[in-house]
This record gives sequence, structure tokens and C-alpha cells, in this order.
Amino acid sequence: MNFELSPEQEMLREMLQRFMTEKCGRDVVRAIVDGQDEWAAELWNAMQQLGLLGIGIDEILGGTGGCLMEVCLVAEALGHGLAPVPFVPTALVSQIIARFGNEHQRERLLPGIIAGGVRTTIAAIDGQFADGTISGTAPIALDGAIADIALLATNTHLVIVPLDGPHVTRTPIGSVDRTRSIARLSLAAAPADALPDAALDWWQDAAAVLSGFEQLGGTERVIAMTRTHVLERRSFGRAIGSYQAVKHRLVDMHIKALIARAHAYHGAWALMTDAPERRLAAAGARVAASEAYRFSAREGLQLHGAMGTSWEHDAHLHLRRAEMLGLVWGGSRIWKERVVVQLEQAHV
Amino acid sequence: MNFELSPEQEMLREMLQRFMTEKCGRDVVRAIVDGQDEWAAELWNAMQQLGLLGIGIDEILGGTGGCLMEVCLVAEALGHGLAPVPFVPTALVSQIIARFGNEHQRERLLPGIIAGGVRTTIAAIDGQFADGTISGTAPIALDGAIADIALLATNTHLVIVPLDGPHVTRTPIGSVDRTRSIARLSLAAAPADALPDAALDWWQDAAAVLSGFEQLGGTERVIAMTRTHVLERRSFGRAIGSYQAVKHRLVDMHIKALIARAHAYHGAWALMTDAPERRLAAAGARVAASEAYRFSAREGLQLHGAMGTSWEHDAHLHLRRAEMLGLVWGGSRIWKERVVVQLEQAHV
Amino acid sequence: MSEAMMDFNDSPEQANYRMQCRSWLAEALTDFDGRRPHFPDFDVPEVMAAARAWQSRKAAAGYAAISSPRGYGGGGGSRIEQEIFDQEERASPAPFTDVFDIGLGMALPTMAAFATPEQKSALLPPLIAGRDIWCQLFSEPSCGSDLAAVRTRAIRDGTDWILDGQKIWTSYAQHADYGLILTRSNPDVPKHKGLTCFFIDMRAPGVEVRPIVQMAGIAEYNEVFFTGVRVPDAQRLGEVDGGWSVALSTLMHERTLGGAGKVRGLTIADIIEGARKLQIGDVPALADGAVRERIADWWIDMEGIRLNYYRALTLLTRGETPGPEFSAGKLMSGRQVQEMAAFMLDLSGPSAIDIGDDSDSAGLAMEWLMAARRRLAGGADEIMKNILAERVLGLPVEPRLDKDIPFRDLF
Amino acid sequence: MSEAMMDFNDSPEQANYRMQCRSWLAEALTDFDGRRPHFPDFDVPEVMAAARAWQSRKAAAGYAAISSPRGYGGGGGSRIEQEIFDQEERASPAPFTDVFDIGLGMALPTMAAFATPEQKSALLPPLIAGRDIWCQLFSEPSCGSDLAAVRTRAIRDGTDWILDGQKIWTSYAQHADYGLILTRSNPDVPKHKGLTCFFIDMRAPGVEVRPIVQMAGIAEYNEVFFTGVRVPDAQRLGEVDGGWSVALSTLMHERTLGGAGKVRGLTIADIIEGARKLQIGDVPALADGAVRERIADWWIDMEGIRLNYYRALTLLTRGETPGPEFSAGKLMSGRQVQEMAAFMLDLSGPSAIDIGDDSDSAGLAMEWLMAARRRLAGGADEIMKNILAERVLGLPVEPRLDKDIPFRDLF
Repeated sequence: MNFELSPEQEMLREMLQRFMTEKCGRDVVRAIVDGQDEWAAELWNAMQQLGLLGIGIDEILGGTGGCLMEVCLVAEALGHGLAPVPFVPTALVSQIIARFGNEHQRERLLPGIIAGGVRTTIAAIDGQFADGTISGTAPIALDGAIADIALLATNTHLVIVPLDGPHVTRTPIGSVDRTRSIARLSLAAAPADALPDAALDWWQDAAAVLSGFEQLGGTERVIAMTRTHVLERRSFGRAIGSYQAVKHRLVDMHIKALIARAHAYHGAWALMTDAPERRLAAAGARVAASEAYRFSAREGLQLHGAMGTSWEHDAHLHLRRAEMLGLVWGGSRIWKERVVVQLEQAHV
Repeated sequence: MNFELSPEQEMLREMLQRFMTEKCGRDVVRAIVDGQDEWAAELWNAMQQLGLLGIGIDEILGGTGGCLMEVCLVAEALGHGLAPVPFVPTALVSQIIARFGNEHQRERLLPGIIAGGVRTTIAAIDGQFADGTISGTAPIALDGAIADIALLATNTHLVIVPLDGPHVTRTPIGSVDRTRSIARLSLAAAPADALPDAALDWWQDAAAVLSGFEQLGGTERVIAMTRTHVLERRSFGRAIGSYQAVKHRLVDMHIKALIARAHAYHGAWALMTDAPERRLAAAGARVAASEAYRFSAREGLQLHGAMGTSWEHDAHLHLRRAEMLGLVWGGSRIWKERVVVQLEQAHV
Repeated sequence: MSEAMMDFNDSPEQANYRMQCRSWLAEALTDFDGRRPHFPDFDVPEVMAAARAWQSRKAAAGYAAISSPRGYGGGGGSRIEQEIFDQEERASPAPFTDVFDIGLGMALPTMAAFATPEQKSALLPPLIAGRDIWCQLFSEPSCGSDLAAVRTRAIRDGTDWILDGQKIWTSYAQHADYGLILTRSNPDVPKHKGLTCFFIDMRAPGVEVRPIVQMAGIAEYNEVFFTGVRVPDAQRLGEVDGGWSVALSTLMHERTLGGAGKVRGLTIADIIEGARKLQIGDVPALADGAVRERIADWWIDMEGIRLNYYRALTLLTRGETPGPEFSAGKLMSGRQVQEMAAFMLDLSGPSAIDIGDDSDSAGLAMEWLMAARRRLAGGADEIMKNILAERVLGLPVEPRLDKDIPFRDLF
Repeated sequence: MSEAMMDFNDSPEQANYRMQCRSWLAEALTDFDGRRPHFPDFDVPEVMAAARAWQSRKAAAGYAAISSPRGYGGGGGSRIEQEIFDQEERASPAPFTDVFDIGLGMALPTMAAFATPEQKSALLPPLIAGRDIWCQLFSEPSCGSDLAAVRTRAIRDGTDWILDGQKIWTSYAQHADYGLILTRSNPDVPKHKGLTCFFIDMRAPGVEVRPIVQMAGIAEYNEVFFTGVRVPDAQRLGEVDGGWSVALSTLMHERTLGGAGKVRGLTIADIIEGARKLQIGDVPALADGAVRERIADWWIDMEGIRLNYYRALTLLTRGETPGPEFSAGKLMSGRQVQEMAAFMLDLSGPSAIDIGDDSDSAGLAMEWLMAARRRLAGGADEIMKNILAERVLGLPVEPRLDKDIPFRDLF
């Protein structure tokens, strides 16, 4: 039994916290929210310099080494900082290619990703892959407006598509989360390169877990900022954090975070070990993390009082991010259904 | 717009409260709970003497007069006092016979009911009515162990069946609510007398509303006893009723009672006026009242602390009564479904 | 059947009045195209112009402030007539007039109770006719729920008072002509005992209004700064140092019946319609048990609040005053709209991330973003629960450490 | 992959130990017929006899108190081995031994920390072997959650103390040989500072036990009256007037990890099985979206608590002490079992009214009735939330009016 971070992983977490405090301050996020920048390119470069874009990729393949758990810890730190960078889609793609891609695909794509010059999106597409080309529309491609490469999943194939050609039209959408550049992708016979079938089965589970860590980081941030607020804010002569209605709500947030963390670790473990319960563990991670972040963002905003409803306050940025992440791989009703289907099979 | 009790009805309510305080004290209820008596016959006699068994029945038919609303107020008062008497089934039957019965049925049954000598049950039966006899089993007949007459509903008929003949077997069951004598009825070609089809459509709605008032009375009682407890009980130097966790829980109970009362009034009004929205209103009354009583009984018990879990405390009698009433005409999932079916039709 | 039976239907007089309202609305609204934004942004000149025109038209026909005396420009009618008109107006595509709500709902009854006859004659008719907009200057940065802790100073200067300080979360202050203000007139007594209320001219020298953009991108609220603002003593409402009871009466108008019949926004019909269109897997979402159960639960609460509002109206009809228990509607509705909107977004799946102006989810997302405001404005959920616990259930207040201490020693 | 990877599987040593436990259990349980009541009632002689026999058998094989030193009759093993055995035992039809839980879970660590070596040698082996039953005498009628307010007096008399007062909610006191007791030794100092702990002989003159029948019909709890009970000072645990820290350490054992891995009762598998059999209209309840969504929600929480328990075990394995955050399991599980049982009863419909011994709903109803106890015993939900808020999140305690006042002036 070993179900905790290792001391090395704890060190990585602390390092990431310091890194984020330094490189992803309020001004970085607000520059995107207020439309001055499209994404946080400088933060991305700093991440690249630290080797974070190659984390979880074997050194033989040019990566920094480490396992998927370390990738998850980066996602958590970025979620904590509301970072406007395409890390999760990019890491998903690099993990998938490292794991399932052939030699040619690895050599063509991994160096660029690890070097920071190639950003990716990954999305479900309503469309067809045949004869080396793909046609159709991906209505929501996370970080799709700034991506160079897309992994697109039809019902039957997971394919790699460069986004720079004439066969691709991308339309940025007015996203609920203003910190990320989301686009609709329309493809008309765009050249595409298929991955093995096993990747198609794997990617949704991996997306659920990686985003789960991003959600978990956001949850912890909301809890921390709400805690600080209720310790400082006074009403009727007392810190509002001494009132049970406030205390117990924060405990509810905390417990949801605790449960989400346990499921997230389990999901990461199941992905790493290809455990038989991988689908269940990944669905658990997604449902628990979506619930924890959405609940905490909503109730954290409430506990901030009227101030929390203003544009200038960060509470709504988390509310919006929580909603976007809760929706992007499918809403909770769908993922809870995945949980139950797995449970039914386990308890025939 | 007139959606409140009339001054006369308010007077009736106060009179009923005094009556219950006097005639249905703790000893009366405990005698049934602890198995000394099967039901509260003395209370029933006192009700008969006050004319409560003929309430809502026209004076021409031998009743006390008044409308269904007054019947509902009696049910509320009995629910408040956890009264171990078969009023709701009996009143349902007398209302149905007065409303739908032919002259012969009225003359045969109403005088006995109003005089207190004839008690009734009403239940759904898994069985068949044909050629003037009924066969089948009613697994749960409320107050069935002490009833003289049953109204039984098959899928196609609502029939009157005397329970004293050789064709009827009744088996008392170990009910979750120990204040009421519930039985399983098995009938083998028992003589039965059918009511018009309209009655079959009406009875469930009427049962939902009348029980709704009984549930509402129980809810108000639980709120009152919990309020008294939290004002008296002290912890860490304060009345526990001054802690927000306690205050806000009582407010939740109070709001559920408020909503249940509004729906109960609406249901009674819809039954009385045969309003087009009768089914919806009755389902609303049932769902809201079941939720209010179950929630208040559960959380009221919790707020009483360990003391509330002891046999000697009345908290569990309400928890049990709330569960029995929440189940007896079908659980909440079924009745919520009735709500939605009606809403779908209203919003095509 | 007894004569004393409940009756949901209009009496013949009420039915008659309803028909009169309905036909007047139909005629009056032929001018309007019926297109309205999801939420009114009164910073948009057309939205404000439509509101003023409509309010003035209602006033001319006696439909603005129906239950206020005719002398002030009201309709001279009953509270039930007001409700009948409101119901009909809500069912119509009439322009939004929220910008007058504070004036009509809070300033009007407060002025009616505390102002002089001359002041009422001068100020209430333009308020009712939509010419003057009023705001309520109570909240301050350092006191959210704890209104008695306001710090904005009022210092006597001859027959005037000089106001210095800051208010916040003042709805529509950027448009307002007048405001009701709660000030600290005496810091040497416990906090509830040193407050005084005034009405003020929002255009007076020293008043500065700064809009606060909300999370949904609209600016309904403002910060308002007071620097040496001179207010004649004649504009005082209530006694010197007696402002707390004036403020309480104003707030009572805000909270009583709040939310019960007046909630705009998502309805059960919207949810049913949405769930008919959306799919879960291969079946319509409306066929899914989880969706159906939620619809039932939401309807129970919404319909319960609506029916409860009828109970309150019945009391009004009988000349009684509904108690604070009817404020449960406000508490319930904010949270419920938030839940419903969030649920529908989730059910829509990834495509609901797109909330651009032309998207399918634009309206839903606006409801969702604005719902947080509903849970806070006019008393946060937590405060509403305290009020219900203390005033309706008679439970003890929290231990108060600040009650008998002079205000100036509290900080 | 990194070496530092998480691992849910047993290490080779652990797997070996698990197989050893499993085969021992299989063999040891051939004697038992495997039929157990829904809940153990230790007033039934056969239930108690089975518990004693099983506990003694475990002790003889080194499986009682696995992680306690062999010197006292423990197994001399690790905390992880204890957990492995517990998992295997829970999966087996072994007789219930709840009557020893207070002794093993609270008295054993408290005695190990505060008793003399002689006392430990004399008292712990029979405790572990199931010969002696221990109880914990903390709660009193006038103090539920506020343990520091106990009034049972302890007055020094030479080398003895004389105890007078009343305890309540004492689990299994009617069967107990010994008890840990918290007393008021000094009423002239603030309430936390005048308490002293002892262990006592429950058969001593002046101790009277009166069982309290619970709502489900079983008597687990008792009132215990003390009239001039003489206790040697040698049975004092901790310092004179230092009982609060002894009590806190005892309670910490009760609460840490409470409920996480040890919850007996309804499982998700039970719910799935039940929902397969029940119908809603014409379809199996398991096909209904509302049922399916609840199953998912409950699984998320239960599985989260279980996984969280593994995090705590990992810390134990590393020699660290899991903090109070792991007590969230107890908070969650009581409420959840209550919800699950109520939901299944509701789904069963009218027939679930029949909870007679032979009925289909008997077991479910017992879970439902006993769930209320889970939400109260060992810290009510509300108290657990306070503890988490204050000790884990560092939020301020409520204003305390009683903290620095001598105990005797509080009433």
C-alpha cells in the first residue's frame, strides 16, 4: 500500500507552487481576461525552460522523465494559478503519442512539443476519417485557437491533424472561461494520420484525469482564497469565519476537495498501471473533481459576498473555469452514467 | 383571490388543538406503541361525540356539514398529535361514498361511519373484481387491522368490501409506524359492491391531500418540539438554538413546512372545486408534505442529539410515522413522476 | 360546500380589472417590438429610454404605483389590483423597468411614511412617472450584512448636515436623481443608536458615483463617494439618531414578499422545453429519470413559493400585514435559479462552453451568472436564514460582542 | 516510470500476510454457521458468547490487537497488518465483536499511554482476549457535545477518590468490567482545567447501570449512576486536574480514521442488487436515471472515503500520524447510509411499511433506524464539522462565554 505522493513528488509540488507564484500572478491572468493577450506565452516559455513540457516523457524520447503522476502535478499547479496556457491538451497529446504513436509519429511531433514551439488541442469531432483525410466539425477545441496540431476523435479513429493547412477553418468562440482560447474547428478533407485503436479507448480517461488535477488545483485555490477572506472580513463584531454557516460551508468544500483528491490519485494510478478498473477510476476522478470545483467556486463566491460578484474579483474567473472544465469532456450526467455502467459490470 | 383559512376554519383549528391536547396525550400514544392497546378507541369516541366523524358530510346525509377543507383540518390536528385512529381512511371512504355512492350505498354506510361504529380502510389491491366478488391481496391496508369495511382499488374498479365475512383473511403486519394497525388483506371471492368509475380516478388524489394534511400536522409538531429543545438545551455556555447550524436547519424545516402547507391548501381547493389541475395539485400536496415531514422528522431527531435516538423519546415516533405516510400511497419517485407527466401535458 | 371556501379565481370585480389591464397592455404595447435583452442594461440608452417611456405611459393611465394614493400620481387602487396588473405585465413583452424598482418599492413607502406633505407632493409624482430615479445608499465597504456599522459621517452644521464617507453596491446610482442614505450621526453611542437617515440630491456637489462592473459584464451597482456633501436638515427622515428604525422599515419593504411573485428568469416551462430538445445518449433528456425528478423538485419549490405568495396576498386583501415568513421566497429563488441554469448548462454538454451573443447558451449563461447576485442582493442567503430563525421561529441571536459598546470603540 | 509510483497492491510480504489471514479465517470459521443478525444485540446470550469465543480465538492466534506489543497479548505486528486482517475479517462471516471496540480502540491506547507497567500487564491481556469488556464514561445528561462541562464529582479522600454523579450514553456499560471515566475534581477553576481521569471497576459498590432502549429496540447505551464510589488514586490516569488532555487523546483515537474503512452496512453493491429487483412502473429501478445518478453520487463519496483511508494508512506506514482531516469519513458515512436506506425504502413503495422480522425490508429498516445513531455517536455531525473547520482549516472558534469562568459559576 502506497497511496501518497513520494517525497520527490512533494518537492516538485512545492517547486511548482513557487514557480506559479512568480510567473503567473494576477496581471498575467487579467491580461488574457481583459483581452490584451490571447494566451500566456511567457509563462509557457518559462515552463519549457524548466522542462515541464517534457515531463512524463522518457528521456530516450527527449523528455524530462518522470511518470504521469508528475504531469498531473503540473496540471494541478496550473489549475491553482488559473494559468492561461494549453498544458493539458498538449500533455495529453504528448502522452498519447509517446505511449501509442509509431516511431515516425514520435520523431515528428515530440521534439516540437517538448521544445515549446508546438501547441496542441484534443477534441471529439463529429466527422469521418477515411483515406488519410478527415472532414467534419469539432465544436469545442480546448485551446484550439492557439494550437498548431490537433488530435481529433471520431467514433472510430483518433487522428493527428496539423492545423496550419488550407483545409482547416478555425473560429474562436465566446467561451464561458475567458482565460482560455477555445475554437470551433471545421475540416474539409484535411490530411490526417491515425493512431492505433488502443489510443481511442485511452484518451478520454486520460483527459478526465489530467483535467481532474487541473480542477483540483482550482478547488484548492478557491478554498484558500475564501478562507483568507472569511478570516479577514468582519461582521457584527466577529470574523465571518467564526459563524457556523460559513465554517460548515468551507468544511463542505474541503471534504469535496478531499474526495476529489483521492479519486484523482486513484485515476492517475489506474492510468499508469493500466489497471482493470481504469475506466471506473477515471470517471470517478472526473465526476468528483468537477463537483468539487463547481461547488467550491459557487459557494466560495457566495461567501465573498457582493464583492465576489464584481468583474474585478477573481471569484468569477474560477466559477467560469470550473464550468468550462466541467463541460469540456462532457457534462456530469454522462460521466456519472459511465460510473454506473462500470459498477453494474462489476456487480453482476 | 382567497387562499387562506376563513375565520371559522381558524376557530376550528384552535378547537382541534385544544381537543387533541386534552384527549391525545403522550400516554394515549404510548399505550399503542408499547402494545397495550391496538388503537385509541376512546379518542375515536370523543371525536364522534364532537361530530368530527361526520364533518364534511352534508347534514341531509346525517353529517355535521362543512367542506372537505374542514376534514383536512381534522387530519392535520390528528397528525400533529400522532393520533392512533383510522380517521384518514375512514374520512376518505365517507367522502367518496357521499360524493360518488348511490343512494343505497350512502344509506347503508354513512350512518354507521358517522356514528363511530364503522371504521374503514382504503387500499390498492392486486386482484380482480367480477360478478360481484373480489379476489386478491392488498399487502398494506392502513388501519386495516381494526377496520370493518374496506374500499379496495383494482386497476379497473373501486369496490366496497365488508371485512367480517369468511372470504376475508387479515394478517397484521409489523409496521414501521407502531401507532397504526396495518394489515394485509387476502380476499377469496369476497362479496363486493362497485362504485362509479369517477371514484377510481378521484380516490388517490383525495388520499394524497388528506394524508398531506396529516403529514403537515406532524411536521409542525416536530418543528415545535425541536424548537423547544434547542431553546432549552445548552452547550458551551449557550442555548444550542443560537448556533447557526441549528438555526438554519430549523429554517430549512420551516420552509419545507411552508411550502407543504401552500401545496396542501391548493390540493384541497382543487379537490373541492374539481379544478382541471386537480391531479397536479394533489401530487404537489403529496410530494411536498412527504418531503417536509420526512426531512423534519430526520433532522429534528438529529437536533435532539443522542436523547432523540432513545425509545422513550417521541422523535422516532415521528420518524416512523413520516416514513409510513410517505410510503402508504406510493413512494416519492412515483408521485414526482405524476407531477412531471402533468407538467408535460401543460407545457406541450 | 361552505361559503368560506378558498377561491383562486378572481372575484367578478377582479376579473373585470384584469380584462381592463390586459386590453390596455395589448393596446399600449402595439408601439413596442417586443424584443428584449436577457437582462436589461440601463447603460444602453435605448433600454433606458424605453423604460422611461413605458413608466410614464403606465403612470398616465394610472398603472404605475397602482396602490398609492392618486394625490401623488398613484393609481388609488388596491394591493390586489397592483398584483393583477403586475401578473399581466409580466406575461406581456413590456420593456423592463427595473431601474425604477428601488424608487417604487423602497423610496416611495419610506418617503410616504417619513417625509413632509410638501416633500411628498413635490417628489413622489416624478418618481412614479419615471422622471426621477431613486437609489438606496445603505451598504458600505466595511459593512456588508451588518448595516448598523455604517461609517459615513453626518455632522450638524447649522440647519444643514455635512456628509463624508463612502457607500457601495448602490443599484442604479449612476442613473439616480435622489437617494435614501443611512449615516453615522453619533459615534459615541452603541452602533444602532447613532444613525440618521436623509434623502439627498444625487447631483449635489461632492457626490461622486463610480460604476462597478459585475461578473456578467453589466454595471448595475456603484460605489458612491461623499465629500463634504451639504444636506438640509429638512431632508432628514425620522429622528436624529433614529435612523435605524427608518432603515429597518425600508428594508422590510425590500424583503417582505421579496422574490415570491416577482422572479423573472428561468421557469419550469423553459426547463421542460430545453430538456425536450437535448439528448442524453440516444434519448431526449426529458425522458431521463434524473431530469424528471429534478423538474418535479423544482416545481414543488417554485409552485410552493407562488402559492405562498397568494396566502400573503390574501392577508393583504384582508387588511393584515404578511410577516417575515414570506421572505422565504427570496431565499429559495436565488439558489434555485442558480441550480436550474447550472443543470441545463451541464446537460447541454461541451457546446454550452460557447456563450457568445449568438450562441444557444447565451441566455442560460446570463441567468447562471446573474443568479449569484440574487443570492446576495437584498440580504445574503445566510442573513435571510438568520432573519427567519430569529423573527419567525424566535431563536436566539448570536452572542453579540458589539451591542452596548460606543461605535467609536469598536475598531 | 518512476520508482516512487503509487501502489495499491500488497507488497510481497503483505500479500503473504493476507493469504495467511485468509486461510486462518477460513479454518477458524468452519465452526460458525455464518448466520448473523442485521445488527448484533449483545443482550442476547448467544451473540455475546459468540463474540467472546471469537475474540479469544483471535487473541490466541495473534489476530486480536495485531499492532499492539506481544507483551500485553497483542500480535506485535504493524498497523498495515492490522488493516489487512480487518479487511479479510470484514469480508468473512465472523461473529460481531463490537462489544470489544471501545476497549480495543479507546481504552487500550489510553491505558498504554497513561497506566503503570503493572496495570498494563494485569489489565490489557484480558481486554485483548475478550475476557474483559471496557466502556468509556464521558458524556453526561447536561453536557452532550460539551464534554468539558462534566459534573460527576471526584473528591479526594486519603489515597482514594470518592465519585458521585451520573453518566449517560455509555456504550455496552451493562456488560463492562472496567471503564474510563472523566470527572470534575476542581470546580473552582475554568471548566477545562478541573477535570481528572480514572479507570474504574464497573462492579465496584455504588456503580449502577441502567440500559437505555434505543429507537430500533436494541439497548447499546446506558445511564450509569455513581454514588460514593471509592477509587484508589493508583487508578488515576494522567495528572490531577489534567484529565482534559487524557480525554482528548482518547477522543482522538475515536475520531481519527473513524468510519473510513470500518463502516458496516449498506454498500453500493446492495443498492445495485436492490434496484435490479425493484420496478418503477414497468422498468427495473436500475434503469431509471434518478436511481442511476444517485448510485454514482453515493459511490463517488464512499469510494472517496475509502481511497482517502488508504492515504491515511500510507501515512501510518511511513510512521506519520494522519491528521483530523481523515475524520471526514465518519461525518460522511452516517448521513449517507441514512440517505441510501431511506431511498431504498421509498423505492420499495408501500410494501416497505412492513418491517416485521420476516419481511423483505427488515434489514433495510434496521440500517435506516440505526443510521441516526451513526450521525450522533462519537461526535454529532455538527460537532465534527466544527472540529474540521477549526483544526484543519484553522477557522476561529465561536465566541466563548464560558472559557475563563470558574466551573461553579457557570450555572
